[in-house]
Parts: sequence; structure tokens; C-alpha cells
Amino acid sequence: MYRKANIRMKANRIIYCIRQGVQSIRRNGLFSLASVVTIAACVFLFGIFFSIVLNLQYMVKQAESTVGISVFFDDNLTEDEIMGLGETIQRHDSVAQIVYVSPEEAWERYKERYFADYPELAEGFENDNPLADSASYEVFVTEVEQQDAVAQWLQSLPGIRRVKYSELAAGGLEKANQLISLVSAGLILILLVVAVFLISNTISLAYAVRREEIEIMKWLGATNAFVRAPFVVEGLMIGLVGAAIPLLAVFFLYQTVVRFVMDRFGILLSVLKFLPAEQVMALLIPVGLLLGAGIGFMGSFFTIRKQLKV
Amino acid sequence: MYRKANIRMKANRIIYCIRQGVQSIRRNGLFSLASVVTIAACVFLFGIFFSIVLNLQYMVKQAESTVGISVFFDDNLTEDEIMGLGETIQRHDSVAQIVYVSPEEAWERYKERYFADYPELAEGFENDNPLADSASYEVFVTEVEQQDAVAQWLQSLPGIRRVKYSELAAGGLEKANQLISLVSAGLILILLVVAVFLISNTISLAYAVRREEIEIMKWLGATNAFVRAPFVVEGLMIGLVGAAIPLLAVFFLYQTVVRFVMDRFGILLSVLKFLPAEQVMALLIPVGLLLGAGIGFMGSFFTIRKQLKV
Amino acid sequence: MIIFENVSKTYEKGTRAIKNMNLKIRPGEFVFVCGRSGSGKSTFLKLLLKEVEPTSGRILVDDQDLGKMKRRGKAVPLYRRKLGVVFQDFRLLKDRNVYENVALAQRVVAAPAKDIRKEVTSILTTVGLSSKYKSYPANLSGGEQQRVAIARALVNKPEILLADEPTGNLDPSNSQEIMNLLEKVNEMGTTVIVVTHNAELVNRMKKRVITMRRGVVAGDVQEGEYQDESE
Amino acid sequence: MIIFENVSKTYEKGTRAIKNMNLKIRPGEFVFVCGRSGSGKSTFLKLLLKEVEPTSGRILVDDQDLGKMKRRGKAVPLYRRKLGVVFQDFRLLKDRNVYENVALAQRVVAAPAKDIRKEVTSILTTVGLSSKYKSYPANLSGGEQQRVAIARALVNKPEILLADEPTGNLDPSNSQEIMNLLEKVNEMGTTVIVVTHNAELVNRMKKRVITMRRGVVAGDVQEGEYQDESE
Ligand SMILES: Nc1ncnc2c1ncn2[C@@H]1O[C@H](COP(=O)(O)OP(=O)(O)OP(=O)(O)O)[C@@H](O)[C@H]1O
Ligand SMILES: Nc1ncnc2c1ncn2[C@@H]1O[C@H](COP(=O)(O)OP(=O)(O)OP(=O)(O)O)[C@@H](O)[C@H]1O
Ligand SMILES: [Mg+2]
Ligand SMILES: [Mg+2]
Repeated sequence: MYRKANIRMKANRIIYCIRQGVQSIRRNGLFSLASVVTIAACVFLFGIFFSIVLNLQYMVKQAESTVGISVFFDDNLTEDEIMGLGETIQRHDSVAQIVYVSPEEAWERYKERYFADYPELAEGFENDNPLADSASYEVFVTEVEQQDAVAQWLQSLPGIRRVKYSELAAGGLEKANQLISLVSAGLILILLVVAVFLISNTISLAYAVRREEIEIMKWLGATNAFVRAPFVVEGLMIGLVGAAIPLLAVFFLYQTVVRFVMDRFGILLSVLKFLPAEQVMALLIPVGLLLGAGIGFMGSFFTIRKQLKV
Repeated sequence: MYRKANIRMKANRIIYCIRQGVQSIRRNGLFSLASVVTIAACVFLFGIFFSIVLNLQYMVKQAESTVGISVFFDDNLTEDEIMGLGETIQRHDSVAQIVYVSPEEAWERYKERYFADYPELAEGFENDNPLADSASYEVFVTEVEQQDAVAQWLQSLPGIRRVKYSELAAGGLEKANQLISLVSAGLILILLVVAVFLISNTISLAYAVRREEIEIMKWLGATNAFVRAPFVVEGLMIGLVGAAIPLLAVFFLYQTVVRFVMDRFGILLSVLKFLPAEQVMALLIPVGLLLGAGIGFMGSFFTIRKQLKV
Repeated sequence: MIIFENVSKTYEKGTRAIKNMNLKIRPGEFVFVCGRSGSGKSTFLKLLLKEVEPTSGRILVDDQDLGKMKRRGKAVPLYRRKLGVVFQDFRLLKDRNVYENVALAQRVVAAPAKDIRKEVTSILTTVGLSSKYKSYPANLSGGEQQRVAIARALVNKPEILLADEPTGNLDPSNSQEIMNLLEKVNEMGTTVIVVTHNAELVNRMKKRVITMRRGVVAGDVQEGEYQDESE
Repeated sequence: MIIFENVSKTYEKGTRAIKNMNLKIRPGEFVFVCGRSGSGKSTFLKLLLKEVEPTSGRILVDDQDLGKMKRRGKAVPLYRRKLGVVFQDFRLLKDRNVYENVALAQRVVAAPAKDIRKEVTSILTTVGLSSKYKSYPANLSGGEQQRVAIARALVNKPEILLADEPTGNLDPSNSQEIMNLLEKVNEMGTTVIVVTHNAELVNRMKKRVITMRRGVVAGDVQEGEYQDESE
């Protein structure tokens, strides 16, 4: 019996807090709106920025996967030995895929790539494939960072004459990847710091106005918890609403922009591979809501604590 | 005499306004601080973003300038005729620079570029330059957009056998340039809208608190101008201070980041050409200060106007 | 000359604070306005200050029709400068000290800088606050705040003085001093209108007494007494 | 039992509001505190409420030493719930209506929801505001606001009632009714401490009168009268 009454009291208490929170939002229309707008603005910028960064990283990843290592064999290798080598390479952890390039294919590719401008040069070689001995594997690694290690490992295998890969391209992509990650992290950090600044700012303003209200409650004998609870509930709700609105906006904006860029800038499509909106949002929505709720909760909790020393 | 007194009264009035503005900032410490922080945050984000965009555009410009058009001559052209052609080309408005490439240079470059991987291929041509007839001009245009037009014009000149340029590279760069401009404009617009939102937000909060003060002044018989002036002066000063701080921060941050990237990501230096900090700031400082002062002024002016209807 | 012609005031929520008020107050008169709590006394003063507009009727002050005065422009500020007002809830600026609060009234009318100091110091001495001139309202006692409000209303030597319960927070001897001050100001030509519940003072001073009852003028007697009607 | 032992209070700016106060008030007493404006009456009440701390000396209420009560935790809130306070400047919550303002005092002590409605309605009727229960403070007359403050102080049937100038904005008959109410509350066991300037009321009611003068207890008489000292 006693326990039941206690639970009912607790439930009553929680209901009271939530009702007070809602009423408080209504009563302090302007200040609640101000807090929602601030949180929304921050989450909005965060969302846009976050999508850009995700896509940049995705594009670099895409570019990485097109950089392969060419492996040329010793002249005296039999087809079986070449097959065996291929299996060995395939089994390596960091190797994603290998492709066999026959001498004929190699020469066709070569002509296409290098003689296109000087067709007269290629004529000298007709019917006499200068690359007859140049069968090769193209090896694609899982992570561009492994490029060097895999190349060295390939070099050390018996029966391999030459390993060729664009150190510059691989190194450049790896560095680009690092740079993007670093700059993104830096910018996101800056954005978060700015957001926290702005929000604690707005909340301080809103509470300075209600300082009198808090004082009066305390003079009436209210405990800190009693005063704090509605404020915190209010903060939480403001945070959630403030995050939900811009997330929705980012979703529609993202779709529109991607479609627009695909239409208008088709020529760049080989470099620009966008993530589908759903995939971006699947990550962004939980992060954004958590951010909003966290900011709203913490903002009101700490601000109210400062004010409660009456 | 009368005029002199009038001028002195005006001067007194202005001094009073400025003094009131300063005192008002001191009196309303928290609210002034809040406004400064908000403007500073917005200008800071704007500054960072602005520098990134400027550099991206600069990099694309740099990349563009490395894309040239190769012009090959008819077999029977004399050296004088070639020189004459060069002068004609040079005189074209959209041409930035032309470079003469002799057959020997062409072959050296060719070997370097295409035979590096298959040195055995080059041996067959020793002492017999296969490109003996391939003297050419490399033509650099001022704007990548002119690439097509210039190429067509070159094609139409007499004595020219072949005009070669990377349509894909040129087209891609042009599109990339457009895309960056468009996305930048979009993001800057979003940032500005968010900034205006945030600031009018903060100022509304700050003024709601001072609504009582404004009302009392009006009941004492103050004109709107009398009430408004100190607020506007205050807004202007807050705007300037709020803009100056983040501009300074951006300046130092920019230098640090550029130095850091140059040190750590040297491999990307061929693509990453940064603008010097001074050049970025020369543009950013006036824009930023104007932005801050404008926002501060307009924010207080319009907010106070809403409140003055007592 | 203050003239109320058939003035009524109904607040938004439907409270009829003033009903059909007809009244004349000549320049230089000293008038007490009495009546129970909620009978419309403060509303009467707010109408005169053009803080609220009448629902119907006409208010004339020195032949100016308050209803025809435009909210925009200088007409309202110029009219208000004729008045000195002591609000029932003081309405001091919280972020300025006593001196600045009183000086503000002079700044608003663009008084010459050198006069401000003299006049403000003098009026603060008169209400007995010369030692508190640097204090902020939050650090004053109730009666001290009330005296700052009185000083602010008087510093411009207004044509008409409206005082809402100016002695509600003052002890009898301070109250008497303030009343003497108001009488002196009145003798120098200012029309004085005082809302008060202080029956003793009203009875002692033998001035015109207007008694309000539920928004209606229930009595208007020269050399009158405080009428307590327990309805 | 309220005991002041050598209590002094000097505000930050150096104003010595209370000097060496020694005082005993027994449970169930009815005490008037009188004195000129600025003599330290409100400060005396603020000390009892633990709104300000004494610079020196000791205050005991029901054997609890207020100085030893920790700011953190529940001690201060629990102590304050024994008190009902009418502030000189009312201190109503601007964003809640009359009903909510009074109910707040009950919510704070976690009164059962079903009692709140009954008690709040009943006390509002007692102070004559049952028709205004939905109004917001800004839309009330001065006297009405004061009565809301009184209702809020009484709704919890406090052990000790502190009232600072509770009739400053009320007409004589309303004032008398409020005093009768306080007397009734007192008869039911509440210790009542009233700060007032209303000499007539004090003289009529024949209660203990403590007279303050410049922070010092200048008189403490059972069945006393209002002492006006024009110094
Ligand atoms: N802004 C307002 N909105 C709605 N009703 C109001 C407003 N101001 C006053 N009232 C109501 O109008 C009536 C008259 O108010 P007013 O302030 O004129 O009374 P008063 O005579 O000054 O009373 P008191 O002596 O208590 O100050 C009251 O019933 C009050 O509740
Ligand atoms: N927070 C404060 N800071 C500094 N001085 C104060 C503060 N509060 C009051 N005082 C000063 O302390 C003295 C006593 O103030 P108190 O409010 O106790 O007077 P009071 O007896 O209530 O006067 P009144 O009848 O006018 O309300 C006054 O001189 C006042 O200026
Ligand atoms: Mg009134
Ligand atoms: Mg007091």
C-alpha cells in the first residue's frame, strides 16, 4: 500500500513537471522561440556541413578504389604459375580484387591512352605487339593506406619482375583523405563550440528574465529540484523540437541539391558520387536529435544551477 | 550666433547619445555580451567559410591555368610563317600566353611521360626523332570558359594542321568552378539568413528585458528619437566589436592552418595553392566589419522600432 | 483646464473601470481622488497620461483633445512633458542609480546640462535622499523608492502633477512632509491630483475630494472629507 | 519562538540597516513593527526569511539557528515553508494568473491536488478576489495585487506570518478587513508580525508594538501605540 502511494506520488510529480514544462514554454513564448531558433540554426548548419563532409569522404573513397597496382611477371613464367601467383595475391588480407590483363589487352589500352594524339607513332608496331611479354595483374587494395605495404609484399613474391603503381596518386589520395578528415573534424569542433556558446548565451538570457520567478519560488520554500524540473523538461523539449525542424529541412535540401547538381553538372559525375539521402539521414538524424536534446538538457540544467544559489 | 548655439546643441546631443550607448552596454552587461557573442559567432563562421571558398576558387583558377591548347602546323610551314602565326595567336584577346615547343622538346617530353614504364619501347627510336615534324605552340587562355572558342578560332587559322586540347579537363574544370561558386553562394546565403535569424533573436530577447525601460522613458515624455539613439549607437558598437574579434581569430587560425597543411601535406602542394593570409583578410576584414556593423545597426534599429509603439 | 466628457473605459477582459465620467479640474487646483481598491482611480490617471485610451468620451487638457493626438510624431511626448507622474508601483529604471533616475526626466526635456545637476541635487535634498543618490533602486527601502519617484515627478516643475498613492509606503511624518511639498508646488501654480487612501491626511488638508465608487464619481466636494463607504 | 541575539546587518555599500538587535517573540504573538522609512523594518523581515544573512549575531527560530542552516539541501526550503510572507513589493509571478500565483505556494509544499482547488478558492473569496482569479497581475489594481500577495501568504496556514506593509495600497475598510483576517489567523495559533505605517490601525488594535529608529529597537511596548517621532 505504502509503496503504491509512493509510486502514484512519483507519477503525479512527473506529470506535474511535464505539464509545467509545457506551460512554461507557452508562457515564455518569446524565450522558448528564441532557444528553439538558436538550436535549430546550429543543428541546421551542423547538418549541412555534416552531409558535405560525408560526401567528400565518400568521393575520396570512390576515387581510391580506382587506383590499382600493376604486377608484371618474369619472362619465363608458365600460365599455371601465373594462376598460382594470382591465387596467392587474392588471399592477401588487404587485397580487394585482382584482374588479369593479357598482352593484347595491354597493347590495346596502351594505344588508346598514349597514341591517340600521334596515331602515326602506333603504325610502326602493327602486327608486332611490343608488349607481348607484358601480361599483368591489376591488384586493387581495400584501403589506399595499404597500397605501399601491398606493393612491397608483391615485389617480394618469387616470379615477379616489376610492380608498378602510382605512388603519387595513392599518396595524394591518402593525404587528401587525411586532410579532409582533419579539416572536417576541426570545422565540426568549431561549429559545436560556437553552437554551445550561442545556446548557453540564449538560455542565459532567457533565464536572466526568469531569475525573479526562480527567486520567488525559492522564497516560498521550493526545493531546488522543484524549481529545476520544469526548466529541464522545457530544455529537453526545446532541444528536440529545435533539432527536428532543421533535420527535416536538411533532408529536403539535400535531395534537391543532389538532384540539381546531377542534372546540371553531369560532366563531373565521374568524380561526384553522392551518397543517397537516406544513408546520410540514417546517420544524421540520431546524431542531430541527440545533439539537440543534449544541448537543451545541459543548457537548461547548468544555467538553472547557476541561478539556484538563492 | 544662433547657428553656433544650434551646432553646439547638436554636438551635445551626439555626445550624450554615444555616452548613453556606452553606459547602456555597461549596464546591460549580460545582454550586450550575448549580442556580441552571437554576432561574433556568425562572423566567425562566415569568415572561415569565406576563406575556404576563396581558396577553392583560387585553386580551380590555378588548375585552369595549367590546361593549355596544343597547336600543330602544316608540314610545309617555314619558320617565319610559324613566327607570324605565333604573333597572330598572341594578339587574341582571350590568350594569356603562348609557348613554342620544338620537335626535340616534344620528343623528350613524350619519352618522359609515356615510356617511363616501358623503357624498352623507347630504344627503337634512338637517333630518329619520330616527332620531327611535330613542332607546336602551347596556348594558354585567360579563362577556362574561352577554351572552346579559342580552339575553334585556332582551327580556322591557315597553316594549322591540328588543334588538340583536353575538352574533358577544360569542361570539368569549368563545371567545377561553376559548382563551387553556386554551392558557395548557396551556403553563404544560408549562413547569412541563419545569422540574421540568430541576431534578431538575441536582440529581441535583450530588448524584451528593456521594454519596461523604454516604456518609462516614453511616459516621461521622451521622443522616439531620444529613446532610439542610444540603442542604435549601442547596436553599432556591439556589431563592430562582435565582428572585429572573430576576424582576428580567423586571421590567426588561417595562418596556422595553412602552415600546418603545407608542412604535413606537402605531397598535395601541386593541387593545393593557398592564398596568402593578407590577401584573404584584405577582402574579409571590410566585408566582415560591414556585416557586423550593418547587422548591429539594423538589428537594434528595427527591434527598437517595434517596441516604440507605446 | 482638465475636462472629462462622458468618459468610459472598459479593459479588454471586460472590466468596466470607468463609467461615464464627467469632470472639470481648473488650473491650479488641488484635488484628492479617493475610493475603494479597484474603483478606477489609477485608470483615471492612466487616461490623463494617455497610457490607455478611453473606450468612449472625450478628454480635454488645456483645450487639447487627447483622443485626437497622434501616437506617431511629437505631439504625445510634448504633452506628457507638461505632466509629472508618481506611479503607484514607482516604475524606476532598475539599471540606473537614484541620481540618474531623477536626471532622466530632465534629459528627456533636453534641459541644459549645467541646470540638471543643480535641480536634481536640490529636489533629492527636499525628499530627504541626498545621501542615497548613488544607490540603485533594488538597494533602497520601499519608502525611499517612493520618494525617488516623487522627486522625478517634481524635478521638471510640471504644469500638472499626477500622484498615485504617493504615501502608501511612507510613515506619517514623511507623508506629512510630502503633502506639504505638494501643497507648496500647488501654490506655485501646479495643478495637483493625488490618489490616496490616507483618510487622516485628506481630512486634515481640506481640499477638493473626488470619491470614486465602482468606476463612477460618487462624490465631488470642495473642502471635503474622506468618505469611507463599506458598501 | 523567535530570538534575535545581538543581530546586526550592514549592507555591502556600508548602510547599517540593523544595529545590535535583541528580541524575543513568543509563538502565537501578534506584533506590529513600526518606524520611519529606512529604519530597517524590511531588513528585519528579510533576516527572518533568510533572504539576507546577518553581519553578526544569531537568529533562532523554534530553536533552529538560521546561521547554521546550509544553503544547499532541503533545510532552508523546509524552514521557509513554516513562513507566510507578504512582500512590500508583492513579488507576484507576472506570467501566471491570480489562481496560479496562490496555488504555487501549495504546489511548493506538495499539497494534494484535490485540496489545492478548495483552499485557493476559499482564500481568494476571503480577500474579495474570487471574480478576478483568472486575471494576470499586470491587469490588477494596486490593492488587488496586494490582496493576492496576502492570499498567497495565508493559503498554507503558516506557523509564522510576515507581512510587510500589507495595507499600503488598500483603502481603510479593506485594510480593516485584512487586519481582522490577520487577527483571526493569529487566534488560530499563527505568530503574526506586521510592518506598517498605518498609525490608526495600530492604535486601534492594541497589540505589541516594536518601534525601530535607524536600525535600533527604540521601543517595545505591549498593547502599544504608534509612536511618531519627527526626530
Ligand atoms: N490593464 C488592465 N486590464 C484589465 N483590467 C484592469 C487593468 N487595469 C486595471 N484593471 C481593472 O480595472 C479596475 C480598476 O482598476 P484601477 O487600477 O483603476 O483601480 P484603483 O482604483 O487604482 O485601485 P487601487 O486603489 O487598488 O489601486 C480593477 O478592477 C482592475 O482589476
Ligand atoms: N539591498 C540593499 N543594499 C544596500 N542598502 C540597502 C538594501 N536594502 C535596504 N538598504 C538600506 O537599508 C536601510 C533600511 O532598509 P529597510 O528596507 O529595512 O527599511 P524599511 O524600514 O523597510 O523602510 P520603508 O518603510 O521605507 O520600507 C535603508 O537605508 C536602505 O537604503
Ligand atoms: Mg490604483
Ligand atoms: Mg520596507
